Amino acid sequence: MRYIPNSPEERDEMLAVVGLTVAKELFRSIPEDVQLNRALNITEPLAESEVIAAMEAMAAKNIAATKPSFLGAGVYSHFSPTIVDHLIQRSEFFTSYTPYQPEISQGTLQYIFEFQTLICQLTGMEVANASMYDGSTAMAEAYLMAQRVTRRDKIVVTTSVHPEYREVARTYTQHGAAEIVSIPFDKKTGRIADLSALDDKTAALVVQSPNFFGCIEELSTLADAAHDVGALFVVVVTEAISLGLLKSPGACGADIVVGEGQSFGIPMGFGGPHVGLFATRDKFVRQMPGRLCGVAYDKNGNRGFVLTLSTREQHIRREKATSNICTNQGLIALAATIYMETMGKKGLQEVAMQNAQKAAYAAKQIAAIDGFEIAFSAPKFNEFVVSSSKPAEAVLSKVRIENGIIGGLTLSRYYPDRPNEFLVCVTETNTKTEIDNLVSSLAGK
Amino acid sequence: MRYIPNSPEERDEMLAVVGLTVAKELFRSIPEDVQLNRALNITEPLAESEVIAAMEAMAAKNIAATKPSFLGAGVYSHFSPTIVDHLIQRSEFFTSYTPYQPEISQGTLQYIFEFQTLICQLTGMEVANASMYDGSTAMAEAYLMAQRVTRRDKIVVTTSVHPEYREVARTYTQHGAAEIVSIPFDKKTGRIADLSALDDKTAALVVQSPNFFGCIEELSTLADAAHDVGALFVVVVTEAISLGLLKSPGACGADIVVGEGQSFGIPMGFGGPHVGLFATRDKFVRQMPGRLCGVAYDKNGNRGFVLTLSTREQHIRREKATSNICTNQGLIALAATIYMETMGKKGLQEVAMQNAQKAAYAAKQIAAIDGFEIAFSAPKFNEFVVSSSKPAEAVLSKVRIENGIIGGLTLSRYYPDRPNEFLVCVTETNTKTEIDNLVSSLAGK
Amino acid sequence: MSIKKVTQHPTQNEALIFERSKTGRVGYRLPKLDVQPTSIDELLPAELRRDDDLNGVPEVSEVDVVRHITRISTWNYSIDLGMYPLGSCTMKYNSRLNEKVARIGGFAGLHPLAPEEETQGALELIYRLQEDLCEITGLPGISLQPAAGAQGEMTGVMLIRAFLDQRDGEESKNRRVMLIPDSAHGTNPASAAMSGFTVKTIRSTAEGLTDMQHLQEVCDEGGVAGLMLTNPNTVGIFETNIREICATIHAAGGLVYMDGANMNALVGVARPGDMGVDVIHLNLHKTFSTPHGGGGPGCGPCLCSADLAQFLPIPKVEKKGDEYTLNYDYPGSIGRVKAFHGNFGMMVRALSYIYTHGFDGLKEATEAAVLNARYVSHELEDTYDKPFHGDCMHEAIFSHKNQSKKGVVTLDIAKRLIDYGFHPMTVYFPLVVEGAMLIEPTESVGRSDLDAFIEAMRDIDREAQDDPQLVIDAPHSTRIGRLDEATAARKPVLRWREDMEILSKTA
Amino acid sequence: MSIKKVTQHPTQNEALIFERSKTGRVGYRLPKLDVQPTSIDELLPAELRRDDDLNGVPEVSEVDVVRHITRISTWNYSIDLGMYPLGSCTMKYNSRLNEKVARIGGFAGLHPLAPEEETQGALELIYRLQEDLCEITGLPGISLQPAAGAQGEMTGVMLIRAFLDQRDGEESKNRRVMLIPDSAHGTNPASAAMSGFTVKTIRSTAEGLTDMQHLQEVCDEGGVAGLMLTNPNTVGIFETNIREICATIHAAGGLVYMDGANMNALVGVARPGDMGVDVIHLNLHKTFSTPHGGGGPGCGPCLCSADLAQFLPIPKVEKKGDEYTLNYDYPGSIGRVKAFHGNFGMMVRALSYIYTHGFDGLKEATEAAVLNARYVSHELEDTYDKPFHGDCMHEAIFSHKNQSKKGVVTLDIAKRLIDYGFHPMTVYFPLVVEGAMLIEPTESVGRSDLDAFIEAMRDIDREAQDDPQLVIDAPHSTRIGRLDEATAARKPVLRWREDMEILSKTA
Ligand SMILES: Cc1ncc(COP(=O)(O)O)c(C=O)c1O
Ligand SMILES: Cc1ncc(COP(=O)(O)O)c(C=O)c1O
Repeated sequence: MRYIPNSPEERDEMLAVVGLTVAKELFRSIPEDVQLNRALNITEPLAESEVIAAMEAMAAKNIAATKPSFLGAGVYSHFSPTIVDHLIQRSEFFTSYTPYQPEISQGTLQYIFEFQTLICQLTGMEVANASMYDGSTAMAEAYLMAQRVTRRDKIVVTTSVHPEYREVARTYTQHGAAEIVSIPFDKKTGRIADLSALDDKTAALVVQSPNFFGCIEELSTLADAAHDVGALFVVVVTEAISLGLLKSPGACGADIVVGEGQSFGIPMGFGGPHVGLFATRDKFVRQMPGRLCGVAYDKNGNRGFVLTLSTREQHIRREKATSNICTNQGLIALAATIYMETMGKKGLQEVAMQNAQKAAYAAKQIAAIDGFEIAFSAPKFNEFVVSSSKPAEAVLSKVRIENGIIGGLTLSRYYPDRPNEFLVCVTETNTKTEIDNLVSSLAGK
Repeated sequence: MRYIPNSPEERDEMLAVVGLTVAKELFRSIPEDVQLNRALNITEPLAESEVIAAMEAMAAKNIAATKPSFLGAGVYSHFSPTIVDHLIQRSEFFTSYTPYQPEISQGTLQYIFEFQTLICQLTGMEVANASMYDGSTAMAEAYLMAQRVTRRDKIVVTTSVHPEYREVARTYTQHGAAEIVSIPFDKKTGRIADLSALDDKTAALVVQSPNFFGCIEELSTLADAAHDVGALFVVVVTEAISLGLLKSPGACGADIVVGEGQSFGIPMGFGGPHVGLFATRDKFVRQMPGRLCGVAYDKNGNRGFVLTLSTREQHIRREKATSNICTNQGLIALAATIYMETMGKKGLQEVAMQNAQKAAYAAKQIAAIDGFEIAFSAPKFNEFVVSSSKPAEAVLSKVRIENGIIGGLTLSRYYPDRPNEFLVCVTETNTKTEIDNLVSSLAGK
Repeated sequence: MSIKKVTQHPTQNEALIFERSKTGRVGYRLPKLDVQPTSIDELLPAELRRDDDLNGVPEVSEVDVVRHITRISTWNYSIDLGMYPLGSCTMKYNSRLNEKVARIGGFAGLHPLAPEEETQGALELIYRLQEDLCEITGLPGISLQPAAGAQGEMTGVMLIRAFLDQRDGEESKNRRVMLIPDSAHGTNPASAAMSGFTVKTIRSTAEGLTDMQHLQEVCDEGGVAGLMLTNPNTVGIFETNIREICATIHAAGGLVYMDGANMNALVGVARPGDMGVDVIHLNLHKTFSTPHGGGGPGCGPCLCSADLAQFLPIPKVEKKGDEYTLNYDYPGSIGRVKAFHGNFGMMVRALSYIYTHGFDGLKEATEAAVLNARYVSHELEDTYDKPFHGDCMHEAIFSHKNQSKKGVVTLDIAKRLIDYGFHPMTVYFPLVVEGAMLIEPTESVGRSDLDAFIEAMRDIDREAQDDPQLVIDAPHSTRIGRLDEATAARKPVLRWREDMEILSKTA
Repeated sequence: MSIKKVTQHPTQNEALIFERSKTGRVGYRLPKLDVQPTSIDELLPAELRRDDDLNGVPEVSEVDVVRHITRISTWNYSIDLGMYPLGSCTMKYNSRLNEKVARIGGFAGLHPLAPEEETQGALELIYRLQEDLCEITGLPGISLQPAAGAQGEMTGVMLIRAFLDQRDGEESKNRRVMLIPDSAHGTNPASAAMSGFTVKTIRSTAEGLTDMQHLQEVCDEGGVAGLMLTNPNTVGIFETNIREICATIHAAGGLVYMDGANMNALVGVARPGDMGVDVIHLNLHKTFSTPHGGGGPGCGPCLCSADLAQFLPIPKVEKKGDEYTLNYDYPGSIGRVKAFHGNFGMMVRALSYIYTHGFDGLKEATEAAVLNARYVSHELEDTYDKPFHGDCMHEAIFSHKNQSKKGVVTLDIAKRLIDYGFHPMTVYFPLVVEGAMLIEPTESVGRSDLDAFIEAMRDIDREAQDDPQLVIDAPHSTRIGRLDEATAARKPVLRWREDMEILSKTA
């Protein structure tokens, strides 16, 4: 086996040193009757070229990856500068462990610290952690944290929050005390309409903005409503690029901001690995889940970084920990960090603006086609819902099969009561030509 | 410009420090009338994604790169382990200069030393340099070195040496004293037939093995013949993988071995960058061209490496140098080193054997087709010439256009008197299916 | 030789990116906007727009970023630099081939919500990996959704809960006790708690095994939902009584969860499914070599018996004829644990690992991993205190008992190893051994490196005896010394601010 | 803090791969042979086969190779780690984008002898680069075949020879003198010699410029085939009299070759073609940012006036209608200088560089490069002796005169810079300045790094005055000290042998 740096002879010598003769004897503490006494029924070992060929053959069946696409809904196609993937492939980063030995992990620790800072800056919050698995689990953890902070158990969440996020949060909370109350969105504006569910039992009001339909919520108003009943205001962001243009959740009064960082230069990769974002206020820091990196000094006064406040975590607190998370999404946080640093202030602003502009252009063009209109009136960022006079499934199939374009996501996948609608996402990677082609395909031209 | 780590403001400040106000003043030593007072007529700056798109569009027009191919003739399709390209992309290697400061270049120096050793081991020679531009220029330099060593000027070279190599050597020697005498190959065996051109004016006998037609020369006999007249015996190797199976030129009595190292894990890359190999006997080392790396010790007795014997080189010896070469093919030598080390003794043997076996199989199958035969009788490695009853150009065009296979190289490209022949190369990357498809295409099935 | 130190070495003093930022530097270029622009106010009312100009976000060039990240990278140790013997972490070679295939455009550029018929390759890959992992563990049910080991645990514990709820109905609420050995990893109790269980701790014996008598006693107390057992356990010893353990729990009406973090000792040699285990999680980022990435990402598949399979997270990836599909139709499912399909990129790497090894290679790796640990255990037993005398599997455990008399404790030994060019072992875990040093060489270390490690450990012992302060003050060769973690936690500084101290307190 | 040194640090002591080799380790796996095998003797008679079992070739695993190469990589300095101010070498940022596009399958996997109609993209790329380089230099003829600067020089000088031979017929043999300034790079005379010319040296003036009077005198001696001039010259100063110089040579019947190694000072600002130059080479691995790769590969395009174009190497890449073709039909050509099409991969990178910059970016880069050098020149002039007082272009030159009184020479200053985290400047070149230090920051360094460099240089001067031995003994921070190059050359050991001393003389 070419990955094992010992020859058969070396292994025999080592066996002799430990007083054995054959490898099987290494396992004598395993009762014979639970030892496997046959070969596993898996493929024969393949040569490197054969593995590549097998993988390429499978990849080639993913024809969606080759088509112009207007899919968003929590996973976005953005351009990632080449240096991102090159730098995360430095083995100093990708072949190292969680930085538990700070003296030889300052590279990792420093980027985590930068990541935490950047997430604070973009979300407008005071403290952010070193990453969660993804946006959905980050939201689930926000529910749990809100319960801990407020000692209340009612979570009010709008149905315009990403449906898969809500499913995950339901799974996480099903055995706890949480009571989840879903509140609807306004059919006209696409925004939250009715906050009557908020009361003095409410631990958190949870909204997504831009929401699943691409509509931007009036966060400041919602924050006030939550705070009025003593609840935390939790804002979910699935499209992190929007932070370059939209008023930050922190500036609007959010207490916890959770989200998905995939937009920051991470490949869509069939849904993962991505990176969950989690930010909050300083005063809640000891209730946060996940790892935190902080400044520390050595005895000569040199600045360095360490993982800190770990008394919140499972390896110290065990069943009383703020979360069970251990392995997180470190390397993806690095990729996101490099993305944010490379784009910088100007780049994050410009890319956000381009997304908004292109989506606005696309929406205008689509709205001008007979039989199509834009579903909600609230301002949008880079996604919007299109209502069609025909079933969305049929419309999108036609566009896909006849024109080779993935035109968006049928809302009925998650909202069976909305069969004629689909969600369109337009990013800086969609050229005008692609948009125009989508428009003419929808128009049946 | 995103590659320039100074903002316009910083540049203005720096200008002020040096007493200037605008950048144009930096160039006041350039007479106004030779300054360019217009924009260059080149493309507008492109975004990263646009550059990639433009390059991919051009690359896509290289449809030959997507087809099964039996082209060889000095450039070979071999599988390169993934670690080769990953490791050479460590910026410690690819963004460093020639190791003139050994204390901070030991990484580069050590791999050069390993490269030199590996080339010696494979060629059977005593000393090898740190690389030449490619096989063709290495051969040209061998002519010049043979003249220096023997103080004779006649170079006897067979026409079965790669025609482009011979063209390059002609260019290099055209203004010197060299007299180049071409000797023919035997039409039956494909090997050198007639050595009557050798005489006491001969500086070198130059042969390629396997030669351009894939035939393996009887090197030991040729070495004796060269040595009998006091000439050097120069062996050219264009298919370095053959060294894993064939008796080494050194063991056969070569005085200089030159060759191309592309087969050692280097992409074909439309012909370059590849890596020229140059090896010889210890006694000739001071007449060698190119850089040499050797062992040196610091004052504590620690072993290190330095560039050495540089009094041969242009930066010391100027017009009396053994060559004008300065920049060589360092990073490609690293890639070849990693390839050789990864394959190791066993791998170099096995891959050579697979090439020979697959070529033998293909040759047998093709010989069995009506109207085709194998042209020369000498033993072969992974290339052979096929004689067809029809013009090779037409045969190969048909196979290419109708069956999508690049079946080989028409010999008439270099040997206009051989219109019905083509050169077929089979490597470990050609599957049996590909070979069988070629055979049935040739058979017109 | 004493070193004439220079303080301004740029690579050793690379600042935070925020400290490098200069107004007006740029590191990006986007294509020009190619559509007719909408006026900004029409696009978005002013009150919804940011008005802080992204204050504080750095402005740097591409070159700045490359140098910044490259420089700080040199402050890290990594598997590619040498032995990384973190016990319980399985820091094995992360193959470059796996990295390459994970980046193939058809995988990396695929949207998870694209139509099933256009993502058949990705679903096929998931399916194939599922099949192989089921065969390897001997358990027929599987979900690849969990993002890491801890999430796999939570999923598995929830399966147990769902099974009990279905089996026992209302009665189930009387079974809320999850048994966990004192040696368990912290994620075990934390995951159990997230699934609504209370934890009871099972003692270990002097041999480092589950105390069967204590187990029986606790089972007799009733209410047992299950046991979470790591096997080989966290001291690196195989639980020889595994069948009896499972039988005891089953007899008590509970189920057995196996923490599969240590599967690198078993793959190809023994299967949890054959031992009586009901649920297990794997860490693809350990046993199946997907890179740890400085903390993640991972992938923590959850596997289970046929009885529990109906409760697995949805959607499940299944094969219908020649088609691969997402099946949401499992009404008993515990639900989704992660959006989309889990950490797919890790699955590509793991399957590439399995393809590269085949059965022979997997078994060879297991043997080599166990042999390496056994060798270390044997070679250091005269120097370091070995708390347990049973055969160690893939990791060797020692304590600082022989050195602590001189005031040298585990942490010091760990730090001194750094000077010798090694990453320290796992320290102070598991908690059952005082001053534990848990050494897992994995199969990716050759004898010569192992010997160098052993020699270093022996040298450190000698130093501890002769010159303890040298060890206590270690490391001596790093850019930065031991950091004051207590103060860091007391006055946490968790983000950069403009008024922060730069580089050193005194600077 | 004094460091407690440990001698066995694996990364610092990584041996030669041959010393790591162990019989039986393997690092590869090939697919199984899928054809019916031929018996070995039928395949190849025994006397043609190797019989040494590749003795000495290492046997190692993939992991061994990865660790080996990664460890030794850490002993290198690189552009990504910081300023690399090698004068004349233009160590600018090597963009990752360029690396990526050069690896696109349609380029990397393309055979150079594939049919023209199936390699149109590669030919188009070459053609586009040719067009852009012609526009940048103002010279209409071009060949991208030369593999590096020196080969571009040889090509250019041969063009001159071919032109003269054609123009003067038999008389040409009386023109065999190539004039080369004393400040020229060594490749210039070496290339001239390879083309059958004898070299006469032209003196420089005290201002660092070509001595016009001497030039005229030598021209008057007759037989002048041409002049090889670097501009800006190797002391970093633009030859203000360039038009007069060209006129003088032309009047003498010769041609002017410009060594374009220093084009980074001119791109977008001035064009050699507009100055009267007849031939030039470029170093794509300098001006156009293709990586130096620890010594190569490069690409050294040769450009020339319309009169000389007919002599360029064949084949030429041309456009006929919409097709790109290889034209061999230049009977006057000097011939091929390299097999196939030159270092194509470097051409892809260079075109990507040009596309990324556009005219504005190219000009900005030139300005930034010159400004950086001018800034260094200005900031260090009080500390270091500046031999010439004209405006420097892209590189600044100093000598050790102010330090050598204390016994500290250029080499010492260079070595001490290493301790400060910088790569040294070019030393002892050009030869016309005693103890020359040639500093070329390039545009890829920001002001903060430049200031750190300047501060380091000033510190070193202070050290030279106060504690010269400290500088003379430098570097103090590297794995290995100054190496004994004299002994290395006297008793050269140029390859590993089994009986070699391992790692240190005393080991
Ligand atoms: C024994 C054991 N169980 C569980 C885990 C948790 O796995 P993860 O970090 O992937 O969440 C670990 C990881 O360190 C472990 O060692
Ligand atoms: C002025 C000058 N001319 C020519 C050359 C030779 O170029 P190359 O190394 O590419 O052969 C160099 C390179 O160092 C140089 O600096």
